[in-house]
Amino acid sequence: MTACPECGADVALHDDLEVGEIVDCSTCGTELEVTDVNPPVLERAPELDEDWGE
Amino acid sequence: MTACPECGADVALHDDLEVGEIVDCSTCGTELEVTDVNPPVLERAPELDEDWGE
Amino acid sequence: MATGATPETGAGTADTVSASVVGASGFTGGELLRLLAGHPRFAVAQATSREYANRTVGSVHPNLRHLDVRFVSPDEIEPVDVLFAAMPHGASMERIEEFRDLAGTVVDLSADFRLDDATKYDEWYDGHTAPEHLDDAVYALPERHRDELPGADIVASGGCNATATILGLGPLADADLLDGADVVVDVKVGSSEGGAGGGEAGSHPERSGVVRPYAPTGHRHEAEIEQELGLSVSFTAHAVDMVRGASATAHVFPEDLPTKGDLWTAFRGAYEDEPFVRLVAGGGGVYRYPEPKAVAATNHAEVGFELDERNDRLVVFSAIDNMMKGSAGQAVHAANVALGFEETAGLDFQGLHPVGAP
Amino acid sequence: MATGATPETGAGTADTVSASVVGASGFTGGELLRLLAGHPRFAVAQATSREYANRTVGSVHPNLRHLDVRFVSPDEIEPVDVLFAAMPHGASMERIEEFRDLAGTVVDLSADFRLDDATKYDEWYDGHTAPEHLDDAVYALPERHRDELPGADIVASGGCNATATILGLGPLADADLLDGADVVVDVKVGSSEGGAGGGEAGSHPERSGVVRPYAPTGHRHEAEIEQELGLSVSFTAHAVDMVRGASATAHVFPEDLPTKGDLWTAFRGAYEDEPFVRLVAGGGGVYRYPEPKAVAATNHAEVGFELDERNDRLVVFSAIDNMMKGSAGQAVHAANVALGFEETAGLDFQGLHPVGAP
Amino acid sequence: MATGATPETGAGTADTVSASVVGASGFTGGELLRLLAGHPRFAVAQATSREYANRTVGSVHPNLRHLDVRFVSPDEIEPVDVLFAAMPHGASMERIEEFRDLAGTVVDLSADFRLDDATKYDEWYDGHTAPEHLDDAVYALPERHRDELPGADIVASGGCNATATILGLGPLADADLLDGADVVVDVKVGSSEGGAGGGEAGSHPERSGVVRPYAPTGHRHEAEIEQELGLSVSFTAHAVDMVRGASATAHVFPEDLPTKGDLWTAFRGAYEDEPFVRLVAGGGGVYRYPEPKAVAATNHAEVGFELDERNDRLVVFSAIDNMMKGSAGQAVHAANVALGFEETAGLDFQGLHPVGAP
Amino acid sequence: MATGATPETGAGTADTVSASVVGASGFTGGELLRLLAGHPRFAVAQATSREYANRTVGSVHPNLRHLDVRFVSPDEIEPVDVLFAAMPHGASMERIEEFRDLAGTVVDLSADFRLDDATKYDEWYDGHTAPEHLDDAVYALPERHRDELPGADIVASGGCNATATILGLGPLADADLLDGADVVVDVKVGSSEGGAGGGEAGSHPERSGVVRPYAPTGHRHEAEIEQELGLSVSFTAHAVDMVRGASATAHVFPEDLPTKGDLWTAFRGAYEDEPFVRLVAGGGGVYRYPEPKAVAATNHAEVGFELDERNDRLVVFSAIDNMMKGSAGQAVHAANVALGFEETAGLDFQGLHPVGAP
Ligand SMILES: NC(=O)c1ccc[n+]([C@@H]2O[C@H](COP(=O)([O-])OP(=O)(O)OC[C@H]3O[C@@H](n4cnc5c(N)ncnc54)[C@H](OP(=O)(O)O)[C@@H]3O)[C@@H](O)[C@H]2O)c1
Ligand SMILES: NC(=O)c1ccc[n+]([C@@H]2O[C@H](COP(=O)([O-])OP(=O)(O)OC[C@H]3O[C@@H](n4cnc5c(N)ncnc54)[C@H](OP(=O)(O)O)[C@@H]3O)[C@@H](O)[C@H]2O)c1
Ligand SMILES: NC(=O)c1ccc[n+]([C@@H]2O[C@H](COP(=O)([O-])OP(=O)(O)OC[C@H]3O[C@@H](n4cnc5c(N)ncnc54)[C@H](OP(=O)(O)O)[C@@H]3O)[C@@H](O)[C@H]2O)c1
Ligand SMILES: NC(=O)c1ccc[n+]([C@@H]2O[C@H](COP(=O)([O-])OP(=O)(O)OC[C@H]3O[C@@H](n4cnc5c(N)ncnc54)[C@H](OP(=O)(O)O)[C@@H]3O)[C@@H](O)[C@H]2O)c1
Ligand SMILES: [Zn+2]
Ligand SMILES: [Zn+2]
Repeated sequence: MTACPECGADVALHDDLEVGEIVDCSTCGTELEVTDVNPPVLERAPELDEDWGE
Repeated sequence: MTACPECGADVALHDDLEVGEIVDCSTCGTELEVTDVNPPVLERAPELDEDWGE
Repeated sequence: MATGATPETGAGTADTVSASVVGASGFTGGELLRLLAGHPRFAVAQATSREYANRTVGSVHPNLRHLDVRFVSPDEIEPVDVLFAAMPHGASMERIEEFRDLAGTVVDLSADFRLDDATKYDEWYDGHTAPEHLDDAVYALPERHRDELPGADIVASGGCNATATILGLGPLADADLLDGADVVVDVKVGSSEGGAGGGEAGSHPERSGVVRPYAPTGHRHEAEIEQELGLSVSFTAHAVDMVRGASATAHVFPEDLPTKGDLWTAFRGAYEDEPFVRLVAGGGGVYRYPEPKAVAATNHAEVGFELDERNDRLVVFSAIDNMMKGSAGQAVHAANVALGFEETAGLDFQGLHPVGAP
Repeated sequence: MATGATPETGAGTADTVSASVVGASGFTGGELLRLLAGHPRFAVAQATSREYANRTVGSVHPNLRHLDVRFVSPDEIEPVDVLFAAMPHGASMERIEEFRDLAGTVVDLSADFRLDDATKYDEWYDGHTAPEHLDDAVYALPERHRDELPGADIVASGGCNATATILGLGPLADADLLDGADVVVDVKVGSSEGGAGGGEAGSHPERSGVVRPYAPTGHRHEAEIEQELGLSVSFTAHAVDMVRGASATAHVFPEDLPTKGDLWTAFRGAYEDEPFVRLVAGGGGVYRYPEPKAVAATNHAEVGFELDERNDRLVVFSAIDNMMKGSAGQAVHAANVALGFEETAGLDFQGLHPVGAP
Repeated sequence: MATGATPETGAGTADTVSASVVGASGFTGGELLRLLAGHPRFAVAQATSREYANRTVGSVHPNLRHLDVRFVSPDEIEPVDVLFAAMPHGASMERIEEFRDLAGTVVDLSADFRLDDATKYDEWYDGHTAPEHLDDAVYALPERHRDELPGADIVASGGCNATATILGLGPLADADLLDGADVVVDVKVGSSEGGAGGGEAGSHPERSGVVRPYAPTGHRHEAEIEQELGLSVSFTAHAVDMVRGASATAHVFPEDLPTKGDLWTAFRGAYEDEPFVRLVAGGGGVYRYPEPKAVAATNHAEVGFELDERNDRLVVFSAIDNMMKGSAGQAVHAANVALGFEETAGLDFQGLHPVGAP
Repeated sequence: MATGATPETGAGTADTVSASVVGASGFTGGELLRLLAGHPRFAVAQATSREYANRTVGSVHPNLRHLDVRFVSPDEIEPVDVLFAAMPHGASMERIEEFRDLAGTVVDLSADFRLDDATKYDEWYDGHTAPEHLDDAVYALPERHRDELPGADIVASGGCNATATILGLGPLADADLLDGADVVVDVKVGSSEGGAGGGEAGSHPERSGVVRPYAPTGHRHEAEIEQELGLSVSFTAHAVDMVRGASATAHVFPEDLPTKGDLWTAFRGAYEDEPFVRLVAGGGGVYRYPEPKAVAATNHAEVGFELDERNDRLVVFSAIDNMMKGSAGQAVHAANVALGFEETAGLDFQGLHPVGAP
């Protein structure tokens, strides 16, 4: 369990986590990048496509 | 001017035609492949994507 | 007999003829107003509505806000060169005598003068109250009646589903490729076919998103089709979620299956020089066969076909905008021919891309 | 006073209570029938319609063809545990005396019992004919009135646009983040908000494809919102091309702009344990903010927000299905709470993906 | 052979069996997840996606935001009671050996196991790479294969257009009313039939408002239909503007036209006791014949018909939700039968009214 | 500097000037081709596409099937009188040097030359690679820059959302009614705004039926609006289910609320003589305020307003077709002014009624 840097909710993480993997927070949906694994550190993933519907 | 193998209409072709180029017949819309250039020969281009909306 | 001016000498300038629209608050009436107002040879004289008399036409048709025309009651209609009638069927036959007195040319968009024989009205409609005028009427579709239109007294604009069907099958009928054929016509149409108003079934919540069989059998347009093609067809119509547009898919089982070459010969022969018919059969890209949105807002019909050798079947597709080629556009096109104007006058809009569900 | 059974002892089995729907041929009435028929604790007793009396409910609501229930006239309504009223506003207040005699609990979907003070009806509606009952009514939204609902005599289900707005702004109001704030609420709604029937403006050709301002100012839901949030908002509603759904975008200019952390604290605190509210704020993929089609056919509300530091603005989005969370679903949810049932009973449908414009 | 648990002993409680979905980020895969998660007898074990591995299923399917399930790579799939495969055709046959080792029951939604003979795959598809498994597969449609499903190793869920057609014509074929008949099937389908993703032709601007012939002839579903009905049909499909839904209109020219009585006997005999088929043929109100929006979001099929004596024709209409009866719903229904569960378990949603274009 | 011909002496006849379109396979490029081909003073010289080189323009734009023009690669572009560029932003600035050598007038539809200062591109975009050309560009909107356009070297056509907003608020800004006002602009747009192509979010199943916040804050058009009006606005855009159209609702809180009279004075003063702006504010019938479908396919903008005295608010509505007034139509209108043509030349289509979601 690691706190989501966006909304503060706990993010359940699977075991064989790897640096660079993308998960999403199940509370706020933010895409999070795993930047460290032991202990796990999550950061907001860079916005892939800002104007996604434009 | 070369006849369209699908509908028989004349297809206007540009000057620097190359073998393998794709043009479309302006009468029936069929996609035509240039298989020879002197004189120009046109054949139906292979169907790219049969079920295009399925 | 008609007191209206003869063609070419109208209410406008020396070059224009005057035109009035009865039923101008309706859908096809509004479209007629739009086309006539933008037409180089017509000048709009009067537009009738019982419900909206004295209001501007723009109060009903927001695209006509720039026109300085107010509805008048149908009782106030005055002599005019050309009178376009766009009322529900049954209403024109009641007033045809009067209309012919008022105008040299009557263009009627209802079914009232499409069939050439009163007995057909007994069979398909509720009979006819002015059968003596049927002989003076010409079925409008210029692709089939171009030669009879000049000088016609009554121009009877075709039904929209019938128009789509006739344009699709006409060249095959003419080439005798349909002799003895079984023909199914499966049509999909937009909600403007029902005209303005509309009850519960036509309300947005009930009518949105439908594929609704609305005329499973016995559609009256079968009568027109049979008259025009000499061929009886099995017709079924479905309402789909668009406002403008009619699409007809004819499934044909001919006695002998023609070749693709025969078909191209028939269709190119029929339509090569037609200003308002485009052949679309196969090809690449997104738009490979006729579809209504490719002709929306235009007077064009798209016609195409495909051979199904496995089933000895020929499939013919056709698509029109029911407000244009299927009614008001056809009427203006036929009037152009009847009056000796340039055929495409006032009908040059080429359609839109992209376009949603117009 | 009420002759209806007390909660938990109904017409059905020992475990069910009986429920009747007045105005069952309408849109929210039909939705109520669907929800009640699928509910583990309710048994449908009667469904009224003046127009369709004696017909099966399936003749109007095709999704209820399996139900063996026929409409009765509203005059034939009998004692019942819970009476749901789904009539146009003004009609329930006329009959509230009778309804309360018939049933222990009256759940009203109109605006007739939402406001707590008769003077508000004078200001926003055409007055009130039974103001003495206003005190017995609880505004339904369980997210805000869960504690007052058990045992309530009259449950007044909220307006759909008001519900969307209140759910979006409530947590901020409660956290005092809106004190002195200017608030604009710009709403987009589907055509089912207008109810069954509908005139020309609601016909498919006129209503399709619109972005139509239909309540530019002075929308009556402002009254409910102000009552529930203690905050006046500037409200504007637009009709858009969908049947179900209401989407509210609140543009808030607070005296001090909160941080994202403050906002998450407020919203998570308010909704973390709510069964029918989901927070959707940013993230990846196609669905990043609340939108109606993500909650269509469910009793869920989606709520989300974004900070606009450049403009000292906070934008709050909320989306509901007006037929569910915005009316019938909210009513059943509140009835569940009022009667001590499982809160989510009968409301477990989770929605669809993909889905078009439901 | 399969290492998966036998039915009735699953990952969940004693009463549930475990189920995994391969291809769960797709449209039918998402619908399967929704149905399985709400099913009293299934517990979702795993859901695969190559593209979205590690993300929550809610990040792709917004209606599943409440599920605490993350996608795994298809390589990580583990033994399970029932494995649902929802991949493009061709992919399941490649992995069928492995799937059968993993699970006691494989339910496949692609075309890979629908046809009973490898030569049909040569004729209609690109051949078959695991023909030895074809004999172990049962075509899913319970209305026609209820008796063969219990204990089936592979359940091959039918094609959506084929399903609509087979349900419409099956009772007539069984009653020998189609012997020697010419049959045209004209289908209208929504955009979800194309699956998630989709190129330019499937983009909103190009796909909106269409009536687009997309499979004029030679549609692969003809093979399934012929296999199931013993009857060859002439099939044409059109894309129309909805997301969910398939509507089939069969135009039948029988050797001898049956009476209405014969038809009702055939259809009522076939469907009277079927939980998921409703007969809708005529009647009053807005919904008189089958249409997709009346069954949207449900596992129901509507079937109806009309006689066209003038043309010696019989018209049969059928409508389904392609995501439900046409794929995921049919698969779950068949799995219910195969595993001995209540047939309607997990499939009780009754649909919506009003509803737009879902 | 430019080798292209001077205005009035083009490739066509003595009366026409030649025009080429770079990016002609895109949505605005196709619309430009349509307008130029129907324009009395332009003759289309070349149309570029990298992807579709050698195909007819009709293979991409089905409404242009009658045009005998094939795409050429952008590398083959030749000297021309007027070059219209319709590429994604960033691409025009890369090639502006070359374009100005090729043509006397460059009309650019991207954002690349709309802002007058390179630092704004640093702030809102990814900087600018040819800032030295910014001074030679005129913002196209003729309603605001009619006097600067004649002879302009670069005409920078406005953003569609910005155009709707500027037309709505411009007259108020000019009348000093917005000094110190807080302004929210809530926009609803169709899918053609995203251009041709489009990924998963733009696919028909995902994009249909949406009310989707796609630019909750920080929309780049804020920069243009601020530059043109001298006023910063809080902007939020929503995608809705239409293909063409943009609707802006501005909620304005002025320091002093103007009267209706003030507003009419401002708006009538600004737009009375404008050929392409219509005031629609109240009135009767179905169309009482601006809405996109009333202007679909036209170069018109509708502008209207309402006072909300209860909230000291002014609501301004504006609606355009983003393909026309919002891009290609504005570009042609501005080119007409720049070249001294009749302002309305080629832009006379009056729109449709009824019309769905075009
Ligand atoms: N819609 C189509 O696609 C289509 C296609 C082909 C042919 N048509 C035919 O064209 C005709 C008009 O169709 P529509 O769709 O335009 O119908 P509509 O929208 O219902 O319009 C009918 C018009 O006729 C007027 N009207 C009705 N009864 C009248 C009467 N007794 N005397 C005078 N005016 C009367 C109505 O106006 P007031 O009540 O205000 O007077 C209204 O303006 C019909 O015959 C229809 O079959 C329609
Ligand atoms: N639609 C929404 O999204 C929504 C949301 C929130 C709240 N509401 C409120 O819910 C109520 C119902 O709305 P709706 O959309 O369901 O309306 P609707 O579709 O018009 O239905 C109204 C129903 O009331 C019946 N009715 C009308 N007048 C009556 C009377 N005097 N006595 C008895 N029955 C009468 C009608 O049936 P018969 O004529 O056959 O008797 C019909 O069944 C309204 O107060 C509305 O404001 C609606
Ligand atoms: N849509 C319908 O109406 C319908 C109806 C009846 C039957 N069907 C059939 O059902 C099947 C699925 O259709 P759909 O509409 O759901 O398609 P879809 O939306 O395209 O989904 C296909 C799924 O398969 C996965 N996938 C693709 N290739 C794969 C591979 N080689 N290995 C593992 N996973 C793979 C994709 O996910 P990743 O790429 O993320 O792994 C995706 O989740 C098709 O065979 C279709 O013919 C569909
Ligand atoms: N859509 C609107 O409503 C709207 C409104 C106002 C302004 N605009 C602006 O107008 C411009 C075009 O928009 P659109 O909607 O028409 O976009 P679009 O449909 O994506 O079209 C872009 C066109 O540019 C071509 N292209 C792309 N990159 C190119 C390059 N590097 N060199 C040469 N050609 C290139 C593409 O064709 P090939 O790939 O075939 O070469 C295509 O024809 C954009 O800047 C947009 O912001 C659009
Ligand atoms: Zn989070
Ligand atoms: Zn050809």
